[in-house]
Amino acid sequence: MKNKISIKITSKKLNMQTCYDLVSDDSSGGIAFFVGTVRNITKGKTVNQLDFSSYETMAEKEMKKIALQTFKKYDIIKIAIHHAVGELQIGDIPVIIAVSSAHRGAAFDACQYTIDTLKQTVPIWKKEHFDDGEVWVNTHP
Amino acid sequence: MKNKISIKITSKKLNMQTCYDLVSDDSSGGIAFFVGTVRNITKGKTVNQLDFSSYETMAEKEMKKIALQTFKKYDIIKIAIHHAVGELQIGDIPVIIAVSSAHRGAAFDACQYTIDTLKQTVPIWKKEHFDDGEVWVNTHP
Amino acid sequence: MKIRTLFFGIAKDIVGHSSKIIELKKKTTIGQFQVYLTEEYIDLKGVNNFAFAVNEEYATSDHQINENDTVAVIPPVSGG
Amino acid sequence: MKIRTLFFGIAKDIVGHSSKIIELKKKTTIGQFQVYLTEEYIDLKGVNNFAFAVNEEYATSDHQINENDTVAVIPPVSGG
Repeated sequence: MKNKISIKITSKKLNMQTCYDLVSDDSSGGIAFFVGTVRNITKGKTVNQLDFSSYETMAEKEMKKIALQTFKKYDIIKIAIHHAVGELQIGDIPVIIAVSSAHRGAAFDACQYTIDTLKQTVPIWKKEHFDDGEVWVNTHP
Repeated sequence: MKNKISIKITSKKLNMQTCYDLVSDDSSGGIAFFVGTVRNITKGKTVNQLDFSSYETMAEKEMKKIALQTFKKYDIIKIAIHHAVGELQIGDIPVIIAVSSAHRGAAFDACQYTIDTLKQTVPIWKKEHFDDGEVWVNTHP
Repeated sequence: MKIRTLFFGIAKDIVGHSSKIIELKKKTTIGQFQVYLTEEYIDLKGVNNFAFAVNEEYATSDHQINENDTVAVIPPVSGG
Repeated sequence: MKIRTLFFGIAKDIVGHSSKIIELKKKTTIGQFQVYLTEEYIDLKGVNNFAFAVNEEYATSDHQINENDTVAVIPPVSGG
């Protein structure tokens, strides 16, 4: 299983080609990706900058759990789950998920399951900076 | 609609970053990609090289039809459908589909619909070269 | 009636041309044209059902071909 | 009983530390620990339901905390 799962939390820029190379496989029929985008407007206000922070050791464990669950649920070949932390500028990529499978339906399903679950369980937090202050996303009713 | 749809058939290498830039949008919640992979084994035989050829003008029309259908069926923001033609080496990418949407579920569904339909309707043909000959994929029972 | 005919994929390999002007004596449907082609190029019979396009749009076998139409022979596609 | 407590996200901003050793007098569950923390740091009450992890695993409110455990306060996550 070791070279079938790539988990990364990094303060460097995420790279789609790196993820492609990690999950690409001779028996793959194709690769499904989810690539996060940083919006520059939240609720009508301009976001100047974003900070992502994580409970890194636990986040990696949770990401690995998701990867293992994904292998149980779907017929996939390899998966990469990479998340950026630190200061992100507008246009930077916070998350990339890449999944290869012999059957593209399974690749799509697994990719969607992974991002949905990551957003619910992985201890990573996003703070948005505006001209008039800053907000931890999701923290207030 | 013009700057929401990018259709390309090219003999140059396809580029994920180019597709990302084309569909990335301020209001996007994320981007779903499908990236084709060239297998180096078909039915147990080693593929040395692939040739993709197309009925280019019609293929572009069919790809545009798919893009427009996708906008009708799903709540998406932008779509890119890029296909390579000519001689591809193992490791080259034959097709990239990228879809942005405010809702990632719609992006995944639209991306999957697009690749499924492309494989059925777009006049592009793949020829595989082996040590002992060559085969037009799908042409014989 | 002159028809510009395009051959792609395996059809091009079988026929030996990518394009040919074919002269038809009478009004012809795509279905009749297919019969004509498979008689002329017997190896086309070995290919899985192929489709036709008239002026870059898929056409069914009852489609009537007109003077100066461009008819394309579309073997099973395998893009993606 | 000494508990290493980690604070993340908005909890870190409210508490003013990312990590603190907290001394507990008796056996404590996560639920009781949460009550203690919200009394100590009143602003934590304004935050949407936060979760806890014990030794890097999510823990429910009836989970018993043991000596030398690392307890993390996990505000609503917002990765992806």
